[in-house]
Amino acid sequence: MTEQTEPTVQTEPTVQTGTAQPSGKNLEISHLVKQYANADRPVLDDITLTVPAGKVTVVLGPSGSGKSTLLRTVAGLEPIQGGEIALDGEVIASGKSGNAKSGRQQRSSDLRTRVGMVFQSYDLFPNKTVLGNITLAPTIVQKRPKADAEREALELLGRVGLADRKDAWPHELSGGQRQRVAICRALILHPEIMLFDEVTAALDPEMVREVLDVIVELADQGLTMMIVTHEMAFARAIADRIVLLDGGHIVEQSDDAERFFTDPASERAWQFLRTFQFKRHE
Amino acid sequence: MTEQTEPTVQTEPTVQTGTAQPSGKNLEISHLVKQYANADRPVLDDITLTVPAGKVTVVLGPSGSGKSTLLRTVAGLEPIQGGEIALDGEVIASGKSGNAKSGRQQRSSDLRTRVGMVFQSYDLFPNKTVLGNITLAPTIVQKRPKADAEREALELLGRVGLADRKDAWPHELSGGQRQRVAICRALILHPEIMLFDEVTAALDPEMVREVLDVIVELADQGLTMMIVTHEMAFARAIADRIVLLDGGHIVEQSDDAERFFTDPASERAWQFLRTFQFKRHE
Amino acid sequence: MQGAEILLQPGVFPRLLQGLWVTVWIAGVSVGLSVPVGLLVGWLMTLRNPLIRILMRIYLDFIRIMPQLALLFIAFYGFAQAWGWNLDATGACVLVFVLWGGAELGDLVRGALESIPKSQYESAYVLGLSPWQTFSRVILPQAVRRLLPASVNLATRIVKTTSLAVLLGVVEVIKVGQQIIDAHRFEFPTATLWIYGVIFFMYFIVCWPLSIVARRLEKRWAHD
Amino acid sequence: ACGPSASTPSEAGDTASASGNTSATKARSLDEIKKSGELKVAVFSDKAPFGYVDKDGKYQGYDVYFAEQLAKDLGVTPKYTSVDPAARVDVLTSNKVDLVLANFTVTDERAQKVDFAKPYMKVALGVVSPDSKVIKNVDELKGKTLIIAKGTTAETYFGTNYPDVKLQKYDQYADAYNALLDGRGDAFSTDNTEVLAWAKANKGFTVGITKLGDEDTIAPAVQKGNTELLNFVNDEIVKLGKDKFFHKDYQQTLEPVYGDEVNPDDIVVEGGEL
Amino acid sequence: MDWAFMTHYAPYFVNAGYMTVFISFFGVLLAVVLGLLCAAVEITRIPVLYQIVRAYIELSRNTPLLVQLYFLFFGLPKLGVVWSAETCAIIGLAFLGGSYMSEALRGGLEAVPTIQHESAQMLGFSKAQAFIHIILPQALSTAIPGVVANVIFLVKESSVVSAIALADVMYVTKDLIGMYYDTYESLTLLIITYLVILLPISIVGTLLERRFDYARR
Ligand SMILES: Nc1ncnc2c1ncn2[C@@H]1O[C@H](COP(=O)(O)OP(=O)(O)OP(=O)(O)O)[C@@H](O)[C@H]1O
Ligand SMILES: Nc1ncnc2c1ncn2[C@@H]1O[C@H](COP(=O)(O)OP(=O)(O)OP(=O)(O)O)[C@@H](O)[C@H]1O
Ligand SMILES: [Mg+2]
Ligand SMILES: [Mg+2]
Repeated sequence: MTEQTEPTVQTEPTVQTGTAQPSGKNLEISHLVKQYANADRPVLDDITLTVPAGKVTVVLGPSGSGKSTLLRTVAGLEPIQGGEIALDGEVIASGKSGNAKSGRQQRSSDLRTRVGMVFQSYDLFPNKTVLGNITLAPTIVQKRPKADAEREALELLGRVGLADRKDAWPHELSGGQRQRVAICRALILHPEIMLFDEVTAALDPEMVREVLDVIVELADQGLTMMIVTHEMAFARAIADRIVLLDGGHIVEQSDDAERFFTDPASERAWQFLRTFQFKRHE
Repeated sequence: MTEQTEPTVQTEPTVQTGTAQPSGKNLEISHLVKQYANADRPVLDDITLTVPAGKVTVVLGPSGSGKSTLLRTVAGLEPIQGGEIALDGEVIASGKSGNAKSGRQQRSSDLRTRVGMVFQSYDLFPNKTVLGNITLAPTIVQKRPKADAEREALELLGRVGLADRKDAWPHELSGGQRQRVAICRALILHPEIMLFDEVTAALDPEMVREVLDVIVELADQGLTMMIVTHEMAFARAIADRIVLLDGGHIVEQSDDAERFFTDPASERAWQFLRTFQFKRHE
Repeated sequence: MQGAEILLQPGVFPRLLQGLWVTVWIAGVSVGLSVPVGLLVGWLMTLRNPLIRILMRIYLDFIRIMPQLALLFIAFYGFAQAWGWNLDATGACVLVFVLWGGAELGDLVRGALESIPKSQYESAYVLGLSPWQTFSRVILPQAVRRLLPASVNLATRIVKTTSLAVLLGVVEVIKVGQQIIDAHRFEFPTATLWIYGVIFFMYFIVCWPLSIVARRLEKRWAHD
Repeated sequence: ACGPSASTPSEAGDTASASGNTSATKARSLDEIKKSGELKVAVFSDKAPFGYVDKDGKYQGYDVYFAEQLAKDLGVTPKYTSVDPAARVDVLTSNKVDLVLANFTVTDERAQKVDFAKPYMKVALGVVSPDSKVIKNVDELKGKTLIIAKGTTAETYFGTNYPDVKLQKYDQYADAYNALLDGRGDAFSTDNTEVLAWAKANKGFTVGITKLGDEDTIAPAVQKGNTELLNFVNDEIVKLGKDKFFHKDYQQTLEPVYGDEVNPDDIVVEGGEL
Repeated sequence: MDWAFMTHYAPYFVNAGYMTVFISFFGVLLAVVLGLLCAAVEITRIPVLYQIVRAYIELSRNTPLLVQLYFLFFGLPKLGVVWSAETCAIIGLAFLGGSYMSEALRGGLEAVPTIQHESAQMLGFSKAQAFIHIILPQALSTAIPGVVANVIFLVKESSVVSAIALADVMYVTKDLIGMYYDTYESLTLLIITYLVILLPISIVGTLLERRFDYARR
């Protein structure tokens, strides 16, 4: 317990993911409108946003502001009712009003693997070992040879410090280990962009650290990422771009994280940041 | 959702709890040894610690270091195997080796009400309304008249901003609201010392805020408190005294919280604090 | 449909209802007696005493693994002889259903008691409640909520299982039906269809409301 | 007292209170029966015209007629318990009733377990089958399915003498008849009186074999060793025989069904003398 | 205890045990198939079918098997439908078991968190691939305890088929009691036979539960 404070970051990336070279494949969200069925107003209203390639975009905002929903529309888990989302110029989702009731979007399998996502709750497949979890999609969806997939899986596991746990079952892992495996499982498909939705919200502080260190490393390699987090210190350290959502609108965007945290442009941002500060005897 | 960032702190305390005046009733823990049955070594080993009256003592430490156990021995939930715990000079627990297997300590009802505790898990009684939860102990343990207990319960609820939820059922409340009710439930017994064990660990950030604000207010009123938390910003703001536990030992104690966070005396404390800091491109 | 008139014959329906009353009576008495037995058994099952544990385990497992009909036979034919109990068929049914209901309910009680989080006991302790206050004000009310839906379902099962009483010769609704079929076998050769059909729905009418109540309770109390 | 009025469950109350009483298996003495004001009799409830429940829910039939007389002479009211054929021995051994009057054929096995009084009826087995395929000879039954009711003489008789007849056994006579009606077996065998009566009422069925096996007698039975009651019943049978009671019984209960096809003397036994 | 009697009649119980197992096996098999279909309809909520399935489940759960059997065996022939006793018994068990199995299987399928579906989708799985490799294994693991309990329940319930003249264990017992009045011995053989049939099922069930309990940890 006490020895794990040493970060697991390896400064020399040994494995090249598909996106190790900033590839210019950025994500463009324009005039996105998202309304849940049976809701009387949109949760996301006219969101326009560029997620630059090779950069880390952190999405902040109070609970219920629509952060998760935004990531889910990008991932294709939610149909949108207006605007469009384009990945590297190719439109991957476009709004049709009236499809609010329909379930997930009909994206091709191929397209879906181009966007990776890790969720807050542990979502490893409990019926597969760590290695099984990581190699399932490449072998079944991408039809890669099993040996090939396993080799890469082991390399990825090594990078997140879990090479020795390859045969463990998910229930034998700590929360932090599970989330690191989930990251490997997404990375093996060489996504062009990775989405992280509060991946450490359910973790103990020390585990938070081990997961965030992995994300920091990915950032350093230039993987395009969109991150929702409540860890302000982490957000401040990793963000290339900050987006503050509130009530389904973008309140503030900034390319200078340091500036945002110390001297935000909007009153709302200032208010939001104050939530994380305490003063006694006020 | 968006308007709740305004802290609910009321600077003018309207209700006097039994401890509103620093009462000089401090808690002395000396040479405390705690070993769980079937464990091969103690989880708390020779802990000596003073929790000064009217002050806030924050206990920090990595997971498994024994923080919860320490609070539980003070609350009488765990028998101790060595040393003693004294409240205002009166010994409330003393170590007997060989009682590791027995359950809770044999404390009188009266003594138990002198120590209040709030846990991490929401532990309201689901079969009682908010008001029922708060008035249960005063009416059946302290035999106070029901009307009297209800009046005070309403005052306390008002202070934590929940007067209008008095008839709600626990399952209808958010996590933050539940924890605030749990605090009221403990306060109505006028405890001489309050123990908080990671009361916000299971909450969303904004709810964290609303609960911690209540605790800050209690601190300002001079309630003696012992707090375990992972919220460093909060710990830094509220602590009069900081205790760092590791592996069942006290590693560092400090009466200067600001100093502890910026320039801790021990290497271990430095290491521990680093867990909460991030740096990119290291 | 030809033959349905049998149901309108004087006496037929009232007699079936009378038979149904016997069914419901057996079930009612069994359920009623199962409650105290179940509470006792449930409490015994939470005890740590190894001997009691083993005894309860054997009791529960035996009752669970033996078909109810076999238990009825054992009670009706076996007990009477072995220990000279003057157990008539109805008594045998009640005995078996109470032993069975008590075991199942006991297990539910145990489960309910054990499913209450430790933190509930601890909060009560810290608030100064005595062990008895803790049990009666905090633990029991919660246990009952967790218990009730499954108990109502158990009651439904007991009502359904009362149908086996006919195989011991108890004159309950099925037996009455058979008597009616027999008495009318010349005038209404298709009586079996109608009488058994009616009995089928009589059971349904008795059990269905119970199922609905169970489901309602389950939904209402799902959150805690 | 709180029990339902339909029938036996009212006894459940007694059972609950008596269940700890281990001496209860011992049969009741004549005095006890008189004192209780009730004679407990096991009869069939679905074997018209011997023991059945009529449209009004009252017990009727040849056996019941006799039971009424016995109770009357004892100065008590009869209380009937419906039995399945297979349960007739057990209701006595476990003292659930005082007397069995349920078309109980005297056999050696049974005589070891219960005490039979003098006979009041005699029967042989009969076999009824559909008109389309009448079984006239036992040998025709080889490899065929014969329906019987459990615990009857037919069961033991075919079980021991004709093992290659496939027996299909039902708990209740009503079930057995229905099975025959629905063509689930090739024939049904039980006491010849019974099948004769049934075939008469059900068109399309004939009793192809009217007499099979030894002629058996039917008698009341009491618990083993209950000589007091046994003697009373025997005395009654002799006494009633003098008034040709069982012929009256026959006229009341059986004749309406059998008509004049059957000679009452083929069935009725008076005074316990064959 | 009359040992000669027991050894002499033990073979009868062996045969009767086969009958019980035979009826139960096919009854359970059909019940699982029926249960799967119903669970599928319930989850997808296909309009008319859904109402039919709900009605069936209510009917099946709230009526005793014995009455169902009487109706099938004695009632239906009056409508010209004559099924053999075996057929009635198997259909009866399936009719009864279908609703219980459906509830267990539906519970299993519904217990798989949405996030598992979503993760599968994000990883590019098609619906069918996700169902086979990810959803079904987890659903089964949650459903197994319920399914095993239902299997035992159905085998036990099968004891009432003796009422429609099927020579199962209960039937033979009643037979022997009725014919030879050796009640103890018959009852002892009855208990042994059911233990021999049901204990292994119960043990295999526990083993299966252990083997597949990953989803519940
Ligand atoms: N499936 C859904 N159907 C209907 N409304 C939904 C659904 N999911 C979310 N919402 C609503 O949409 C709004 C935005 O939710 P979302 O989960 O995107 O917020 P968030 O910013 O991620 O909050 P948090 O920080 O609590 O995760 C909320 O008001 C929520 O109640
Ligand atoms: N009831 C128990 N029986 C045996 N060991 C226990 C028990 N409760 C806790 N422990 C052990 O005692 C040690 C200290 O536990 P404790 O809960 O006090 O740690 P903590 O500092 O509160 O950790 P966390 O930050 O995770 O809450 C741990 O190693 C734990 O595994
Ligand atoms: Mg979210
Ligand atoms: Mg703790």
